[in-house]
Amino acid sequence: MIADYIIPSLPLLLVAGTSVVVMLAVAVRRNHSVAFGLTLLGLAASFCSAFFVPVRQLGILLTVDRYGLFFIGLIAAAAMAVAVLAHGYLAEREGNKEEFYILLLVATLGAMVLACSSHFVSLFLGLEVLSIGLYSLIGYLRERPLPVEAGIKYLVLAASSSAFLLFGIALVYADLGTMEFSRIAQLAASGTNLHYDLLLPGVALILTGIGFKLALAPFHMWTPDIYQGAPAPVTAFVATISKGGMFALLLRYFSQSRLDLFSPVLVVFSIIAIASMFAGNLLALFENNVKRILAYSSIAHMGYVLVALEVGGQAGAGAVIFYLVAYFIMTLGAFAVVTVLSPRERDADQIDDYRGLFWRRPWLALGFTAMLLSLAGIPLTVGFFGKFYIIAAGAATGAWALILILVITSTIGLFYYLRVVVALFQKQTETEAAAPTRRRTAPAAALVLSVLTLVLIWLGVFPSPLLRIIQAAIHTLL
Amino acid sequence: MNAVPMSHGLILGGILFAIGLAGLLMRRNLLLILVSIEVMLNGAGVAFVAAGSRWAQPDGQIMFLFILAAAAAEVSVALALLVRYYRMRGTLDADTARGLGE
Amino acid sequence: MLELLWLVPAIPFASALVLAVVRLPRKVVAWLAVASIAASTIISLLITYSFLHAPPAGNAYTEVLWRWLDVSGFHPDIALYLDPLSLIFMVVVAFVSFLIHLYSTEFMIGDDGYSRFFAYMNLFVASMLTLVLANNLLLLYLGWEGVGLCSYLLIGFWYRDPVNGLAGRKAFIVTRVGDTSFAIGLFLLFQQLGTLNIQDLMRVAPQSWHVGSGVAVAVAFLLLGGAVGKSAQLPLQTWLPDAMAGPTPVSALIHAATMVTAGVYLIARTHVLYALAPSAQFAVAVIGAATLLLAGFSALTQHDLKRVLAYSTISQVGYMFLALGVGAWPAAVFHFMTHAFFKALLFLGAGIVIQALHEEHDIFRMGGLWNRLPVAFWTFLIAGCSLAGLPLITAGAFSKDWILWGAASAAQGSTGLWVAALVGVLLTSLYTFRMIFLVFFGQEHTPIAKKPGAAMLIPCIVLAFLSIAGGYIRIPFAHFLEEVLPWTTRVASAVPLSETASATAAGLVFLLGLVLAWFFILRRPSLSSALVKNPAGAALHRFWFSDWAMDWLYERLFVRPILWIAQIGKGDVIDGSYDGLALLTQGGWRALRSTQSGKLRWYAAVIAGGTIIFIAVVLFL
Amino acid sequence: MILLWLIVVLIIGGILAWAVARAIPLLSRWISVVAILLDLALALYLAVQHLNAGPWLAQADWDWIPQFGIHFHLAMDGLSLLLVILTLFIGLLAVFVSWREITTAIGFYHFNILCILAGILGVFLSLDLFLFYFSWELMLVPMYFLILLWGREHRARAAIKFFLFTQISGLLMLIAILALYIAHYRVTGIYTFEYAELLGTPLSPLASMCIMLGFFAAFAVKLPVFPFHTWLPDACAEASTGTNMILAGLLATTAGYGMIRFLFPLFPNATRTFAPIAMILAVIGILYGAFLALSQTNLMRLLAYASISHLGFVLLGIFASNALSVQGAVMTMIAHGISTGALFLIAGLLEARTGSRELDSMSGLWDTVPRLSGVGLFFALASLGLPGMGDFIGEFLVLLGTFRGHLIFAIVAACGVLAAMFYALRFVQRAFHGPNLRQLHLPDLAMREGFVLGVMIVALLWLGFYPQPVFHTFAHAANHLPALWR
Repeated sequence: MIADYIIPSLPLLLVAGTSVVVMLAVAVRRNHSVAFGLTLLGLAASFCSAFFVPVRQLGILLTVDRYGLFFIGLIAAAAMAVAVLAHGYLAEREGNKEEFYILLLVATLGAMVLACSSHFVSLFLGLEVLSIGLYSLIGYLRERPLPVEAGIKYLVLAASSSAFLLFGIALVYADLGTMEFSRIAQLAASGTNLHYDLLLPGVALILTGIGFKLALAPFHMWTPDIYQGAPAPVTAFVATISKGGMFALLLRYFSQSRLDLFSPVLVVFSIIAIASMFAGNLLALFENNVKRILAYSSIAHMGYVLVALEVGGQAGAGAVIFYLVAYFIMTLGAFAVVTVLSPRERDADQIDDYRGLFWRRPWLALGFTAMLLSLAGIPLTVGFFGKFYIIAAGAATGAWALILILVITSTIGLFYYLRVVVALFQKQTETEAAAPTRRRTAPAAALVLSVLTLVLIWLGVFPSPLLRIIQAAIHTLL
Repeated sequence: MNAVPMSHGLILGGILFAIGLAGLLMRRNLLLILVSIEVMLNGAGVAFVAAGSRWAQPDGQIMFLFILAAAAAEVSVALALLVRYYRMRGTLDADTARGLGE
Repeated sequence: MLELLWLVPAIPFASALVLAVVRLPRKVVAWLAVASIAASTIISLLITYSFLHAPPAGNAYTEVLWRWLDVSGFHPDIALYLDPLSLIFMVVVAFVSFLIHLYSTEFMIGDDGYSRFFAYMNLFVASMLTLVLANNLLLLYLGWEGVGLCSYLLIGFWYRDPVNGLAGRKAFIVTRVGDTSFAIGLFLLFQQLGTLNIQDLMRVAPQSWHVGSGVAVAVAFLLLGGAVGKSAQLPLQTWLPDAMAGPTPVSALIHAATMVTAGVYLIARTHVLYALAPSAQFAVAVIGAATLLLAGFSALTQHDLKRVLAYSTISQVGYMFLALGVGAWPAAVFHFMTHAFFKALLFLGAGIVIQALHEEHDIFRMGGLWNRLPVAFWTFLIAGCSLAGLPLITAGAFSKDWILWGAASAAQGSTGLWVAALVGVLLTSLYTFRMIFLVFFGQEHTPIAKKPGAAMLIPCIVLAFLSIAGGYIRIPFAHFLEEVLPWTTRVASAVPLSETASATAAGLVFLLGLVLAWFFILRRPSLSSALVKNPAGAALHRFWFSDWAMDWLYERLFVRPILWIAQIGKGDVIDGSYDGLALLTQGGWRALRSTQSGKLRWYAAVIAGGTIIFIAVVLFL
Repeated sequence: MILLWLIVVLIIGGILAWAVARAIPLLSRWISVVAILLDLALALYLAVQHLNAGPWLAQADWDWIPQFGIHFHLAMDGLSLLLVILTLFIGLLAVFVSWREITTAIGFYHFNILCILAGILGVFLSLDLFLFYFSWELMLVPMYFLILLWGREHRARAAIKFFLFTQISGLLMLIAILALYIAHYRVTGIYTFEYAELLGTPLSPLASMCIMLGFFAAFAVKLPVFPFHTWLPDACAEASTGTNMILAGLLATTAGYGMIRFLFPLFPNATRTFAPIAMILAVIGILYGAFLALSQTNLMRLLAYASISHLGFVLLGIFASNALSVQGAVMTMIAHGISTGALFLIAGLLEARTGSRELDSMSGLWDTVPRLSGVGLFFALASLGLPGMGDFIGEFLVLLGTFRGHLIFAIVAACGVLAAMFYALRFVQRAFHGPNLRQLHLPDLAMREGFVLGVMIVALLWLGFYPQPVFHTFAHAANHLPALWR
């Protein structure tokens, strides 16, 4: 029992348990640092356990394999970064701080469940745990109008999209009689008893639910508003962990249910990918709100990953995972800068907040530049190799049209990253005094940012070790 | 004991879902929007029950219970947010929620 | 002795380098500049002596300095080639240059660009010597461009006045038009014959091509293009009159004695090609004849002393072309030599006059100078007579008679060309004496400001001596050149007149010109002004004065369209298409941005709409 | 191993220069100089040591990303050696030029300069196509910063334009590289980016043409070739002097090198089919650049268009692809690097003195800065192709070679040489000649400036009068090309 179930699910249990512990700790005595410390500890334990736990199928709902553990580790690490950022961020803000960490842990747990899920039920449960945690996180600064509005918007849209998802699952279930990913592939392959007019609309509805979480066009409309409204660390969470968990699930679902065998579904994927790449990159072009720019850019990035997903096979899956890692690093880094720069009363989301940053806080500006260049896919950064991997995977299967569109749109995208970089490097004399007054970066946040930057460059130059891990993870997936 | 055919159940679920969706798109009051979402979720739930009965498995009904639980949790958070929202804006009109975006 | 040949161009080049880089006092500058040319001259005279005394094998001497490049079959050397033809050019160039340098030391003494002036001048001499001594066409081209460059620099020497700079630019560009043709000719030669070594070319060409073959004609015409540009022949002659904007010694050296004859040298050097292309050779003759007449008419109408001389130069080089064209090769070279003497002298004299009269260039404001500037007057008169061809005495008469005789009797000669040349003699005589009478006789219009010193007068006297004595060496000269440039004779039809008759006719025409000039200028000046005043005369006058309106034509045909195109293209039209792309993406942004309205229900509607579309796609695809 | 050091020294130097800049700005400059000189010494050591050691003077090969068959494979032959030396030479000058001009963020400036040089060296030395692409893109970011941080008024627009142009073309090359990689895998079952392995990969004519065009796009933008050139004038008009020297003088050589090293050997048939179009573009570029240079009033912009015109000869020579024209093209690249670098330097010196890049604000400078004017005249003459200087040798050989097979192109291009007269002389006339209208009294060339320019003059004359050692050095690489088409 213990060996079969408890140990393999340790990473999940640790996070869940930590949330309970933090709750109890809050009940005993409110202390921001204690709550933060416990959270960090729990996440670190979960992260470390991901290296040791044995690989096992937990019932039919969860599959703890190398693939799942890889994502659990990634999510845990990202959650730690978010927690660190939130610590400094919340310390300056009004209201109770401790519950934030409970919600953070719960939402993280949801994402981890998604990463291990191999069944629609666990998909739904993970999704709901993640979402409900997120609603509260987004609206956490409840005295401020924007976060609350963002919370409501996200809630309404997420809830309705999960209704779509559920209805889709119901249709698939009605057609096949199973909600297990791998069984779906077997049944679909056997071809008996199939009503494609139930199965395929079902898949389409499921894609709505998934596409919403991943902010893929045309389900992307919420992204800029929520990114803008949510507190910066939460935005980082939405951008990375929530999407990462969901993409981990999508990849597993896609490859275990062999969605690539359904050509109409592939067409839908292509449309979504192309629409996302165009919409994301075009929308960001002349945007002046940095958080919205990052929102739009995340739409585009999910489009790129979708290209890799659709390409499929060993190379495609590897590209998806690598790109997600890259995306985690650079997005977290970018939001770390936003968090660090945010003054008490609002988030530093206007491009004007960044003007001349290089001349005031050069290291911060250079870190941000590295993140932006990585998002743009410039060599020496992990973002470059991620893009390279995707294009290589696309080339291997001859998906020329898709990668050509990827190249064109990412060049359009370059423009807005460079706009931000231009602002960062504008001469001091030209910038107004409107910029936030000089502050010191909190050491913890500085550490996060520098670690992220170093990893960004290290993986950009020597991606081999990561590639090795990823290949091992894929091995269990396919 | 040839029960209701599955297709009837699915159609009922679909109709509920559509009604909920229509409410979501047409209602301006946030509270009623939430109600509409509940209707959509229930539509999905009905579809699950119908599908479960086709395969004579409990899975459909279990799923329905999960949906109920999740919907309840969602609604509780939603109501909390709505209260905050109403205090700040003095209205629950969805179309006034445009502090973000434009 | 011959192995010192490399020093002949090297010394002026080194001196130019020193003058350009090091800042030296005026005395040292003058000394260095003159001494370097003097050294070149002395070495070239010693080489001449050695060459005459102990001719090298094959009557030619090649000195390879180093291999310039060696690129897959193309391996020109930096190498010098000395044979009678290049020897004559070398000696004349070096010697005349030396005299003009000497003259300049005094003429330019007041100028603040003294050192720069001599650096350019030395560089010019070095380039010219490289040109005439080059053993391959690429090196020749180097010298060729080098003299073009120096010409540009020296015409625009007084850079503060933009007009001078424009004149220099015009000269450089117009000659470079010809050079482009020359360069294409080189490409064609190399493509066909696989070498640019002149002697190899001259040996291989007759074996590869038959007389009149298309390639030979093409090559000959392309090289002719270069020659026409550099020698200011039709249709590229327009730069030379403007080139008079430079200091007078420059005009003497470059635009009279040496550089403009580079085209003559080129054609003489490659005469084998022209022998293979009779049509091209005939074109040379026609161009020469036409140029000598047109320029003669223009010279008649000019007011500026130096412009008269400039047109006269064009006209005289036209004679040389005529000689080349008819196959009277040695006559062309001989006329080059005598022309170098007397035309240099004319310019030096003009320089004395102009400087004496406060930079006055208008011949109608001069007059009565013959007893004020006696040495200048007498030397100028000798040179003028030589130019106009005073029979039996002056060098010019000998060379011109020879050309006339060639026009009638040489291989390509014809009566028509002979008549043209004879008319040319009349024109030459007319404008020469019009000029002399206006400048030195009649009333004194402007007082004299400055008298020339010894450094300016000695070169004049030496050149005056040569302008007379040079003519008497015609026979040994012809003999010396015979092997390289043999005289050709007409075989097809009998020559209608004898050499003596031709010379006599020229003499009479010369006299006629002299008398007419005397009559119109000194005796009845009113008559000439009346001639200019009547409408037809005035139109003709204006037409000739503006060099047959060719400048006007080129301005409209080439200069303005080019500037116009450049101006409208300034903004780079291609860039506009990229701006269009940018606008397109901006439009896309605007359209998409408007969807992000912040309205919750609209967002939900889009999600629903997207889902419905995808359901439709999966169902109906 | 030395090859790796060549790159590493620059990067370490860059980091050091950056690190010390805040404390001692001057030290930062000297560190850059020393790093480049050290590199130069290494390169010369290689040259002396191995010059006759066969096609490759030195090689170094490590596994980099084995999962993709990516190697860190560096190699140097005569052609790379020459271009490396040129790069370091121009780089050194760029550092010298910035001595007075760059006063803000000195450390970051030198870091960027040295990084660009490292990237360019990487391009010249890599024999692995991934590494090549990596280095190719690596030149981009520092250049972007150089334009952005130390540029003039409209620098942001120019910098972004530069980045977008080069980035999209670079990505097209990446796709092409990957397509080739996959095609090779399909035939052999081996994943590799190794140059020697990819040579002779069998491709269908269509695939070969598409892949070749991908490569060509990157090279065409960077050279730049006619319709893709518009970033260069904009960038040059805004960037600082040192940047311009690298921009116009060096980036072009990477493109030319790429064509010689990769485009032709990898796609002999496709390049042959494509050659007429490329040559048409080249000839248009020659004339177009010259014409636009004629009407520019901004000196840097003028030089940029002039440079486009000259680089047309490089393209023409390479695509005419016979021994003469290719060697001419390489010579043109080298000579152009020096002469255009010098012209930009002079323009920079003029700007420093007159405070403007506009030709209209200069006139009659010969009166007050005769030496500077004289040097300016010299390089203007080099630019218009006067014999006796490197540019002439290069362009003459290009034309001589082109004439063999493509008479019309050669003739039209020869007219381009003529067109160079117009803008070169206009520059001299407007800047140096004429009356000194503004009564300027400016300092003439300083010792350091004079020395730098003097070295460049000597180099150019050496190339003009005794280029044989240079030809000898890269003969092997260049002679290789025409053989491919047989």
